[in-house]
Amino acid sequence: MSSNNNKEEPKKPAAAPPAKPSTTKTTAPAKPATPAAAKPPAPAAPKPAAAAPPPKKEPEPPAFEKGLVDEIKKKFGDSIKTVFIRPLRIKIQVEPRDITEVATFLRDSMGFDHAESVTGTDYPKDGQIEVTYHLGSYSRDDLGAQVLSLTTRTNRDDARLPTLINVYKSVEYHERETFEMLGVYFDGHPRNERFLLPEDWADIPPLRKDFRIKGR
Amino acid sequence: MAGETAADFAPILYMLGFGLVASVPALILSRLVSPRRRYNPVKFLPMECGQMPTGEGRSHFMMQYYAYILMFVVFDVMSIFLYAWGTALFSIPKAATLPIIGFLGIMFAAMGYALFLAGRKGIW
Amino acid sequence: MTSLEDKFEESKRLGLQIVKESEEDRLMTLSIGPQHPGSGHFRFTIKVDGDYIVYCDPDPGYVHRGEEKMSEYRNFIQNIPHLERPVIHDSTNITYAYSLAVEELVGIEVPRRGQYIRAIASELNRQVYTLYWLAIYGIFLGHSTMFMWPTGDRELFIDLLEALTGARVTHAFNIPGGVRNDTPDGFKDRCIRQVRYFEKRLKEYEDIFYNNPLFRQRTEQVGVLTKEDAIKLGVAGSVLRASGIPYDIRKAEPYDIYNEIDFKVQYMKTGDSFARSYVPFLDMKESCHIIEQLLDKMPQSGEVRAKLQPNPKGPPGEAYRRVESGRGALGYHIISDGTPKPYRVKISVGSFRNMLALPFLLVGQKLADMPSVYWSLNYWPVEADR
Amino acid sequence: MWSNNMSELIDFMLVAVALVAVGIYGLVVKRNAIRMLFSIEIIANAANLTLVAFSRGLSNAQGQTFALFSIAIAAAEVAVGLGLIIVAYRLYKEIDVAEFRSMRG
Amino acid sequence: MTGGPHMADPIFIAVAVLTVGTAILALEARELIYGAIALAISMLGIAGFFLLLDAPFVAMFQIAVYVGAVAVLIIFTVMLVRTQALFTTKEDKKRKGAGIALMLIIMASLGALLLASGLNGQFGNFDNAQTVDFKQIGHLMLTYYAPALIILGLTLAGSVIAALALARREDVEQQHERTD
Amino acid sequence: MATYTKNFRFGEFVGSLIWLILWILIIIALVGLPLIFIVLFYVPLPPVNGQVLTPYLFLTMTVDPSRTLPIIKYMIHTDLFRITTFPGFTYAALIAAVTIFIERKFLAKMQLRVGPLYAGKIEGILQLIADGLKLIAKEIIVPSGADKPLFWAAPIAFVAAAAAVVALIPAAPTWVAANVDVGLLAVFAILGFFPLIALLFSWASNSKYPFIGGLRALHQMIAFEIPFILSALSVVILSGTLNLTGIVNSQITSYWFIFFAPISAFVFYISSLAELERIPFDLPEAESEIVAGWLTETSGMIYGLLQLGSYVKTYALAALFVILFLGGWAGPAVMPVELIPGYTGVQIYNHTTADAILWFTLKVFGVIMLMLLPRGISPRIRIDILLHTGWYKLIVLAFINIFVALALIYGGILGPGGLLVR
Amino acid sequence: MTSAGDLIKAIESGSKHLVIRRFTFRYPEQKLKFVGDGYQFDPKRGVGIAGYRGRHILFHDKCTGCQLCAIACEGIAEAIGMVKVDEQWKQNKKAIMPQIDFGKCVFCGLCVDACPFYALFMTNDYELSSFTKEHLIYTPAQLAIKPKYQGDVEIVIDDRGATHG
Repeated sequence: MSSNNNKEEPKKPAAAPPAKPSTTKTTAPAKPATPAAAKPPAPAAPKPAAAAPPPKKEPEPPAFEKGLVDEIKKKFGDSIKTVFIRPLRIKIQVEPRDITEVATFLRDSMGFDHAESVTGTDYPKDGQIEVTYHLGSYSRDDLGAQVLSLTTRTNRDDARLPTLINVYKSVEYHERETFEMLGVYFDGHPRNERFLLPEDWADIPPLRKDFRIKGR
Repeated sequence: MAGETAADFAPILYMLGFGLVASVPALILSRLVSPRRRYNPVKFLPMECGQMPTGEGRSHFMMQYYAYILMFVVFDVMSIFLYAWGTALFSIPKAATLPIIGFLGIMFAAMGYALFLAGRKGIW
Repeated sequence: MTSLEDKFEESKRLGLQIVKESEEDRLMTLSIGPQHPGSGHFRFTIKVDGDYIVYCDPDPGYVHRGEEKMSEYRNFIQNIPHLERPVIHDSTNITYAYSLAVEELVGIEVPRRGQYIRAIASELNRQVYTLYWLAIYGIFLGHSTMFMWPTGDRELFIDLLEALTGARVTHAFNIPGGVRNDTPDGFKDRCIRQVRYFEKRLKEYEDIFYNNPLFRQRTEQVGVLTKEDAIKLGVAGSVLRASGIPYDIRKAEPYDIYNEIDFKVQYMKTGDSFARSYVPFLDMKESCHIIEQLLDKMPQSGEVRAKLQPNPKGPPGEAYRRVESGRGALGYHIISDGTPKPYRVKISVGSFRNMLALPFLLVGQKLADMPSVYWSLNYWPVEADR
Repeated sequence: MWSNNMSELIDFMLVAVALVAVGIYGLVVKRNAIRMLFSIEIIANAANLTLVAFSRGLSNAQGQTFALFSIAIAAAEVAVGLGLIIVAYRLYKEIDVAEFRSMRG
Repeated sequence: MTGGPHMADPIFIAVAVLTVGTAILALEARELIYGAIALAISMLGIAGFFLLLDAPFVAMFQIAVYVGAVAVLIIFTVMLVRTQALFTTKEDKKRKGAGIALMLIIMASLGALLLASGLNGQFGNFDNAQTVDFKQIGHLMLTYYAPALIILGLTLAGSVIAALALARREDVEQQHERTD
Repeated sequence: MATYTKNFRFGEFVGSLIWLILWILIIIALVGLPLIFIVLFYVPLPPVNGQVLTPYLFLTMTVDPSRTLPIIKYMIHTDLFRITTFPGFTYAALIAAVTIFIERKFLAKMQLRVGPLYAGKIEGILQLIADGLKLIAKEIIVPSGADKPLFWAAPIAFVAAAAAVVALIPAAPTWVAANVDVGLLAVFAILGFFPLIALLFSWASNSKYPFIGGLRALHQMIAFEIPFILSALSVVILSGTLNLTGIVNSQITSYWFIFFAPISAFVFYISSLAELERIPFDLPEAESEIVAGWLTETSGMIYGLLQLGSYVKTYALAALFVILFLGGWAGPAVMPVELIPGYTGVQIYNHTTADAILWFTLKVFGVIMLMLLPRGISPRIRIDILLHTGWYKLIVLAFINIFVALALIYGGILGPGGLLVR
Repeated sequence: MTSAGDLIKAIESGSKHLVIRRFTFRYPEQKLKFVGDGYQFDPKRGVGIAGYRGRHILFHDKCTGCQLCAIACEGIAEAIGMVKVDEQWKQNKKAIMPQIDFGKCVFCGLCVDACPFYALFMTNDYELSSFTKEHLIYTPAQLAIKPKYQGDVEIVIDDRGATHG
């Protein structure tokens, strides 16, 4: 009922400051593994200065992956932020309210037909949690090696995201795991419940950074 | 003289009794020898794979194959009836095979239909 | 739409009569696991209507040990011995992907001979895992010989790995930058001899198990996962390949030297329990060829491990690398913040993805099909729990 | 009652009478459908006992033959009877015949 | 061999007590499942009578059919019926008293009738009667009683089909059936 | 036991032993001896060699070797001996024990293992005794809510019923505990108890897995009982008798019935596997589905008794197969005519009986091996396939062989005055 | 009738194994032969030398008490602790040497990798069971003892199958 309200709220902080650790990823892969796009390993030039348009920092984005990103951008415009484009790996960041739409587009028009994993990362400095869907494709042969990371960010204190279970059936257990490990409530997910942790777990979600393992 | 046949069967009863004689002391001996630790009530719960048992242990409707049990009652009777025929085969005239053929025919028809019914999925 | 309703709809699609009335009379809740000879360290609750399963709810987590959290407290090298714990029968493969990801983050190149030794160890370990899996599949179906033979023949590969790595199961062999040590003397001959013998043994497996009509009766047309459903559920590894999708990370995204190896992706089209159990067997056959090729093509000498400092660290960044493990694609998503310890490690394992297919396939099956469907999913509970 | 050390036809008949009486008692008193079936079985068995006893007394096999037929038919009757009970139980969740009657309307 | 004429009498009494006692127990046992077991034992007692009457074939038939099949079916059905349905004892005292009275009356009157009849004299004593070979049963069944055999077959066939038709679930029959 | 070793004193140990012996002597003196005397006074003892066997005579006979043989011979021919020892319980239990050992070693060999190895020094030959002792020493756990009378009675009834089947098995000419005219039918009548026992035991356990297992056991035994009975029917038709000794004799005058009724033999073999719940028909104990089936709640000696019963039943059914199809004890004479050459006194040794016992035992072990074989090579089958096999296939096969047998009889090949009857 | 043929083939395959040599390895009587003397590490080349990773062996004359092994183990098993020893070595001024708790050790061998002085290797000895946990803690003196492990069984493959000697 109040999901509408809650959905609106986290989008503001997500849009405002580009998160530092994620935007500064400029490491070129040292050893390209792909047979087709065998690129000479560019010397890693990490530039930690946060800048808004990250794609420019990439040495030169491979053509095929660039084409994929362009296709997405053509549909959704500026609501998509490209975090990095590397051989076989693309990471894009979207607003929580757009994610269902983008995922539906990716599934229907692009051929990313399943989610390999759903993972979350806690950034206490930014006060945000980044949730990443690693999308892959079984049905398109040329996309077989590609992994598209669909990322979204939500407020850390009231972590809520729309579920993608209606788009990707395969995220059902992954989202459940993310819920209990990071405390991200997925609106519309049928079972935001305990999954892996003990039945009497009463602590904060363990993968948040403020959860410390005893004795360490 | 009544009871001659019963006397023939007596060894079966004795043997049954001997089965008891052989097994009851084993249980008693085991009861005497083995430890009895009864302080842990969880130990006596029915097996439920390490969980607390839920629901009744006994009520279960294995209805899908109930038909076979119903059929068994009737066809068991039929097959033992055939023994009466089988033992008497040498002493009856050959024409007397006809009734048993008729009997078998009827039973085959019934069995075929019953097996057809029992084999249908979803109605049991 | 709740999950239960969803399952009921799926089961209707499978053609099962779901009892609407007098449900409480007919349904019996059975808990399979954790102390069940047919579950492993895993529990799922099923509801049976007579002989048919109408509801299934997996409840993993009995062996969850927070590997992802643990990794954040140790540096990249120290993570190796505990990251292989989730699946010690396939411990080379699970550290393989980790090593690849760390190498990408830190920026090291593995020497060529090291890459070959890695691949050999990985293939041998795949055999070990698959044989163990096959043994349990045999005993699940009541075939005790099929339990004993693979566990015995697994010893061939365990001995090889023990000669190579120094440990029988928990190898801790792959390390960012290569492998821990070079092959011992005479390893190649021993390896080829034992692999050849094993190829002969595989035929016996086929005779006594896969071609056994009783086994076929139990597994054919049981738990059919169609191609569309397989894609929709995002399953991985042999389950996926059994449904008719020839997808293998070694082929789709060749890591290390796999693009130089000539091998076929084994797959079947039927998608039933039999196909799911037969694809790993075909993989084992193919793996024997791969091992022989690797041994042939391996450089005779050279470095096996790149030099790197004891506390390797790279620039901030993230990497997602996958390998094909015994249970399908195994991916590591590592985020580094520039320190020697990873900021976040996510292990994306095939078992966890295949678990989703369990309720999907079990609903509508007979109770007796439960083990054959469950274990054909190539599910390793410890790995799924991580 | 027994003039010599042997049991006689009349003894078997008396047992059969006792069984019949028990069966009738069950039919009259019990309201549980399965118990009524038990009663019917007891009466049928008493009849079989009589048949075989007379067969023994008359030294011919006809009584035994009829006992066989009778047992067979009793088995068939049990199958049908239990089928009826199952149906009734499914409909009324009850195996009390009085309940069947009241719920018929 | 043991047995023989001396043994028949105590054995007869024992079997009689067993049979009638378990028959009563079958009706009066608190749990229906014990009642079913008691009924099975009662059937065994009847089989014992058949043995005492030198009818081994019928006795074995009785055991095989009643214990092997009918008792199994009854116990199975008892297990299917939920437990709370089994514990409804709705018989009132008056009815029970009347039933016992009726039982005693029948017992007494029929017993008196039997004792008064001339059964004792004619063929009451089995000493002079011949035992019957069980092969004659098959002979009779297939020659003189052949029509009865056919009718029996029809009865059995009808009963099995009737039982199956009764026991199946009507509630799902309208829906589509699984075909495999 | 570790606690005993801490303050162990040899003197106390000897003292406790002496106390134990004293108590045993007191009990024997107070209870045992009066009992023995009562028995000796009131039970009439039979005459042996013209003399009434008094206790005094019995004692002298045991001392005097020339008097020992008659008394042994007398004892051998009593019912008690038949029931307790030779064709009866001890023989069956011995064969069951050997079967268990053979099964373990045979299966181990097939699976490239070694099997039991350490108990008893030689190839683990005492493993069964070790297991038995372990089972006796284990606590018997009765689950709460179990139906206690049934729970305790069912294993006993299982053993007793298995023993009762053994009573009908003739192991050599005239060596049968119960020589019954309707022997075959009696076997089937007693075998009908087993599904009932399994069902009641599973019900008594008050647990889900045993209950499913019991229902499966019931369905399975029932599905295979009709083929079982029908496959023996063709033997009855061929031999014209229900007496098991008569069936063997009619095979001795003709040929083994397996040549005339191979399909029946096959059906009988399959059905007996199902009746015994052996792999591939061990669905009632399918451990990967329903933990241990109807044996889930068993522990200690209750489990031991059920196993004993099932192995005695294995012997009984294997012996039945031998009697029905393999000619029982028929076989060439191989045993020496005299045990001690030149001895002409009272012999308890009879070479024809020895031959019969030898051949019978050998054949029984052959059939038992055949029954053990599927355990190594086949997986468990599913209940619907099992029911389908039992009801749709085996019954038809059994009927085919009945008609073959009928044709043989009416064609004048077998039966009274047949071509192949010697 | 292919299924019948397959069944016969299965029976044949099973019964064929009745004459094949058994594979089982009888442990207390037989012990496996391992490659080399145990896992060692060459810090100059930075690569290990293949060998079995059993119980450690510590060379007192080489150990400098640098604690690198303990640091390496810190994040893994925390099995290594540094203890004072009575001995006097000139390369080991602090007179501390590793003491290994084999109740915790996972035998990964990363401590061997960490040792830059050829002081800590692993041996073929794996029979470490003891009645108490305290007995599993090996002092430096115990670690210095060279184990006497004699394993001579290898997999033999011939026409009659594979067997462990």
